[in-house]
Amino acid sequence: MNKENSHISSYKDHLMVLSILITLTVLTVAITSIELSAFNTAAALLIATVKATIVLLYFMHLRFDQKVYLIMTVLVLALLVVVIGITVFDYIDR
Amino acid sequence: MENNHLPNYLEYRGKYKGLLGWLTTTDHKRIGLLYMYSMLTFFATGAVLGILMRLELIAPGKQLMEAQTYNALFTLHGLSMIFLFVIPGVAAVFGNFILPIIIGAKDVAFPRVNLLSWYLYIIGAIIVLTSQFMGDGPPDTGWTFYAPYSLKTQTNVVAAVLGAFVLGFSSILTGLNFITTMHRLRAPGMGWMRMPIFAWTLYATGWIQLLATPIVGITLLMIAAERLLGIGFFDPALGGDPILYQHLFWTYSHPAVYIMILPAMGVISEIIPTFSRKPIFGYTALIISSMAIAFVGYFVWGHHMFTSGMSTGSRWIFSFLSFIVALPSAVKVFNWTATLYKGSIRLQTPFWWAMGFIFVFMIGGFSGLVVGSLATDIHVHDTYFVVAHFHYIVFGGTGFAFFAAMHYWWPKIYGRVYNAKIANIGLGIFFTGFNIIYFPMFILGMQGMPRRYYDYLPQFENWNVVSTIGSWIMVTGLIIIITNLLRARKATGKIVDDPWDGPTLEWSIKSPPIVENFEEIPVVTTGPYEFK
Amino acid sequence: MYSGASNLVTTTDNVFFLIIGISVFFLIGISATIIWFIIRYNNKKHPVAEQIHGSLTLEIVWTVIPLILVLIMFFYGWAGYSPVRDAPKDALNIEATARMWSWSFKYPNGVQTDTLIIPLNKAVVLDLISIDVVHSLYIPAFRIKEDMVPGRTNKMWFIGQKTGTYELFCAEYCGLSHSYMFTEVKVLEQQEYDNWMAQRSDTAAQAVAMAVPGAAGRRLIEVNGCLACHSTDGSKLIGPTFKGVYGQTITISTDGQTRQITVDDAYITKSIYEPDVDIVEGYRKGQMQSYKNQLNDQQVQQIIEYLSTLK
Amino acid sequence: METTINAHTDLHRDDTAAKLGMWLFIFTEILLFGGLFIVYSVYRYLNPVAFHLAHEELSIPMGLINTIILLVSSATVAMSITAMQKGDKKMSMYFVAATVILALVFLINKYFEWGSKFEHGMYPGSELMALLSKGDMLFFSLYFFMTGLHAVHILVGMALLIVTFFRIKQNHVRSDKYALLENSGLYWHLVDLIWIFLFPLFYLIH
Ligand code: HEA
Ligand code: HEA
Ligand code: HEC
Ligand code: CUA
Ligand SMILES: [Cu+2]
Repeated sequence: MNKENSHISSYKDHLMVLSILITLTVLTVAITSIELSAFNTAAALLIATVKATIVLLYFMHLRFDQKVYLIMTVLVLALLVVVIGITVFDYIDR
Repeated sequence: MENNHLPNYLEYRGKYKGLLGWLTTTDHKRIGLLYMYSMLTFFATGAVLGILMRLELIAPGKQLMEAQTYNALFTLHGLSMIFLFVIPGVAAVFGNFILPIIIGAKDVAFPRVNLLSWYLYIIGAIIVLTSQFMGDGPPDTGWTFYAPYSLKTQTNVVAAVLGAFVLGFSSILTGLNFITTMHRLRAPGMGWMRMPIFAWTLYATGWIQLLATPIVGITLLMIAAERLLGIGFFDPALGGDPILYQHLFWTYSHPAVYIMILPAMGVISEIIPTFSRKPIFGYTALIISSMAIAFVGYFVWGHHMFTSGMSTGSRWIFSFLSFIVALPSAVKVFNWTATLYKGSIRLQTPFWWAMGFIFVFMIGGFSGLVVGSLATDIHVHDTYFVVAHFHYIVFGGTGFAFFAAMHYWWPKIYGRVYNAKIANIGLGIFFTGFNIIYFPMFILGMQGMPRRYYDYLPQFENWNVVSTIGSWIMVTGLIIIITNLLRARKATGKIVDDPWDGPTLEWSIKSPPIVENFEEIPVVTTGPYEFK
Repeated sequence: MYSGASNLVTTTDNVFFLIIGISVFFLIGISATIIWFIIRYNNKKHPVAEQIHGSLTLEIVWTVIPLILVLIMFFYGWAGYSPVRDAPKDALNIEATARMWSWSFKYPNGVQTDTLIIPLNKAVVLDLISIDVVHSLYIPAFRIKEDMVPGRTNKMWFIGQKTGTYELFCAEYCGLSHSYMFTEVKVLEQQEYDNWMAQRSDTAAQAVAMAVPGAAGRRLIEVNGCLACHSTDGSKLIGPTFKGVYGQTITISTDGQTRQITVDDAYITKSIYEPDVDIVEGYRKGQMQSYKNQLNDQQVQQIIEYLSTLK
Repeated sequence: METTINAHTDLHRDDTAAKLGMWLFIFTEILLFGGLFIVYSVYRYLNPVAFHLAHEELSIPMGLINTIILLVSSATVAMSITAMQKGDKKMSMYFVAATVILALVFLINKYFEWGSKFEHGMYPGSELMALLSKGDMLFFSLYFFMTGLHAVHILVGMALLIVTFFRIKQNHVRSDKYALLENSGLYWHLVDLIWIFLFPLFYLIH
């Protein structure tokens, strides 16, 4: 492989990440099963975002890879969020 | 040069001979030519449909065909011109042929994926074309497939939609390939800021292809699912919202117009320095403007929906951004003009094509400002004014650049020059015909003639006649141009490596290029447009 | 241009002039500059090019000036458009319904027409309703257009400022007869308009007019746009002609099964309420939409009465 | 020089290019689902009550189990890469195999989930669907379409992993040359990534 990418995550790291992810999942289910109305969705999405970030950074190695990948990913996700935002804005604004 | 015996890519014999050799090739140059010839075929098909439509419109009432046929014609005309000609267009043909050479590489990053793209392109094209003959008759929705009409019509929409989906896939893979190529395979010494503008425009295009195409892909799949499985997405009877379809469609299709125009602008940015014998004016500004077009162009889609019942705030935003996206184009036009200043201009055919491009592109762009403005678009939306706008800018922009590129790189591709005199005459006729067809459409649109009209009121007749006559002039010009080029492959033309003294890397090698492009990968030490 | 036919004409046309004016200025300016450079710096006259790479000042100049210009254009475009959004409160409210491929207009007092008749100098609000697919109501002389989207009601308003008759087109592609989906707007003096309306809503007078056998049915057929697809003179349009249809023996197909039937009251009622069940030979399914929500049994009966007069 | 094909594929091997290509492809996939997320957001905004009620038809335990399965499978591919980097071919193969099996379990779960819906007459175009309110109809349309598309991606991911498995076995994928494994892994994480959002959006929303 190329030199910059010699980082090897240990099994332990992976298991650690996995347990965090599972904890977060259970946490979402727990939170959403209590009625918190509007906060529910926000909380669920927030946790999902945290989980996604962890997957991207550790499982998908963005943290250890060259920075371009990270930059690209962030920009692409930002783009998607803006597009969703603009579209939904049209409906909110009607 | 010692290694003069190295075979060029045309003579080269691989594992397979003849046609099979071409169909299994992974050589970017051959793939470029595969694209070119298949594309010219589809373009000719689409063009013939255009001519037929103009004949039908020469007078009110029925001339040649029934309304159903006419509706199918403009649908297929739009589909083939957009998806089979201008979207792959300059990028697939000249991007493939020239990009690796111009950045000093032996091929693209994924040669086999490149061939796969071409096959997907052909498969998509075949599906779209067979949709004409299978099922319940040719689709009649217009190239925009607006729901719910596209859900209600009995015609064969599903096949057309799936064809477009496959074509989208092809486009994505091309973009992916080019971006990776530019990241990984630039010649030693060629930093990003030494990369020729043409490559930069392909880079910007690649990102749009990657990030916009999937959205139309999924939208078209939803249309197919809705028709086949009755899954309700856009049919109000099933709870859907037709306007959401328009949002999704244009989220792709506006950026798609920049997929069409950016590589075209790249071609012009190559031609102008070569023939003015001086570096392009404002190299950095041109790069920034390309990226800005790609970026801002992603957020203006709603200007196709000003009358759809979108919210007031959205109309405001989309109109505003449409005006902003015009700025980078303005910057480009000014920089091209400035490049001529104190040059030593050689009046050869590609140069004339570039000048023709600038002229019609300006008209197309300015009419874009008229439709981008709210008050005026309310009047001219869905009229012939819009038809004039996009023919000026799509055919005038991308089409002109495509022909400009052919005239510029033909000697590179075949190692021979064409007859310049005939080429210029052809251009003259073509240019005249072009303006006679499309300019009257601006007037018709201002008078209020809606588009996609099989029949019209008598007061619109005069300008329609003019326009139809223009179409005959233009065909004449195009036939001259194309036969002149095709003949130059063998019959005429002396053999040359570099007829224009071009500054960029593709002119430093033999014409036609050898299989590996470079005998030795060059080391780049300066910016792209340095003249001794 | 500047006909003054509606309250929107002048503002809209001003924006046209502004944008086209700036455009023509730049088009001519840039073209002239290019031609001048081509002549002046032709390689015969100017054999050695000067190797200029660019100029930051110029880049800024030709970004900022167009920026200002487009902001001006945007502003006037917006300003010319924003009145389109809010209609005056006391406007005359008419319901405009589009279907493939005809128009109908319903006035507050229930009167229905197939041409839009409006009083002079009075604000008119149209509720835009579509039964089937997207249409778009376009009155070029008034510089106004808005889509009619099924499932929601868009709105449009204007003031007719000059008496006369103007074209009204469908501007959004809606299938086969899109280009024939055409009607007119008549702007009448208030007095004339009132007379017309009085006549149309005068029940007694209407009753007399409708006493003629079939007259009521005829009116229904006009205002519901049946004539877009059915002729009364025997010619074939999108649907079969109404001439002589009543009592005729025809071939229809139901779920792919063809059979012969005689056209009677029950069949016609079914054809109007569930047009896609029995398809007349030689015609296509899916063209005619159900009129279940537009026509009640009594009205269908009137239509049948009218059809039976067409021999 | 033998064939055109060789002349051009024998360019130096470039694993970074392969990885970049995979990332670009992942971006495309994100926007493919992105289109559906747009649709979801809009319809959810338009039909909040219906969406709320409709989600109660879905079984949270089922969704939760599937989520955990996918998370674990993500960890196993990641660990197979670790194993490969350490030169432990056997281990790496075990992990890939484990991932494929987990994927299969996911699909089987999904099969039962969908199956029970179908049994109740809930499927696209069914009569029962047609009776629902418009908001419910949209919810289930989206549910079937998005989870269906996701399942297709699972299948593609499985295919990739199976190919990788055999390539490892044949020593085509080795500790000094494991771009294929890495890329299949990336793709698999993407599948997981999307599910991370699908789960709360369909099963948990209130
Ligand atoms: C190559 C393709 C291409 C390109 C590049 C463009 C470029 C632009 N387009 Fe166009 N457009 C289409 C292809 C394209 N378009 C197509 C196919 C349709 C119709 C689709 C359909 O409905 O079927 C369409 C429709 C369309 C509409 C919808 C019209 C309607 O349906 O009502 C609008 C509205 O805003 C619009 C705007 C613009 C603008 C503002 C630009 C700008 O980017 C233009 C910028 C260029 C210039 C401004 C000229 C150069 C500048 C100067 C010379 C300097 C001086 C400038 C200033 C002072 C500002 N386009
Ligand atoms: C690249 C895009 C492109 C191009 C080049 C053209 C080219 C032409 N178009 Fe266009 N057109 C569209 C894209 C394009 N069109 C789109 C997207 C629509 C909207 C569709 C919709 O509404 O859904 C449209 C719609 C459209 C309409 C409006 C239909 C309507 O709204 O009712 C009309 C009407 O006149 C028209 C006419 C023409 C004509 C006469 C040509 C001609 O200029 C063609 C001229 C070209 C030739 C005559 C070439 C002939 C040359 C040969 C045959 C050479 C032989 C070749 C070889 C040997 C290889 N087109
Ligand atoms: C969009 C076009 C369209 C419109 C508008 C339309 N129809 Fe039809 N109609 C058709 C077509 C096509 C058929 C033949 C196919 C079928 O039987 O459904 C048909 C069939 C019929 C028939 C059966 C004719 C026969 O010969 O057996 C009747 C009756 C009829 N229409 C009445 C009406 C009435 C009344 C209206 C208006 C209130 C109307 N239609 C509006 C297209 C239309
Ligand atoms: Cu109605 Cu077009
Ligand atoms: Cu656009």
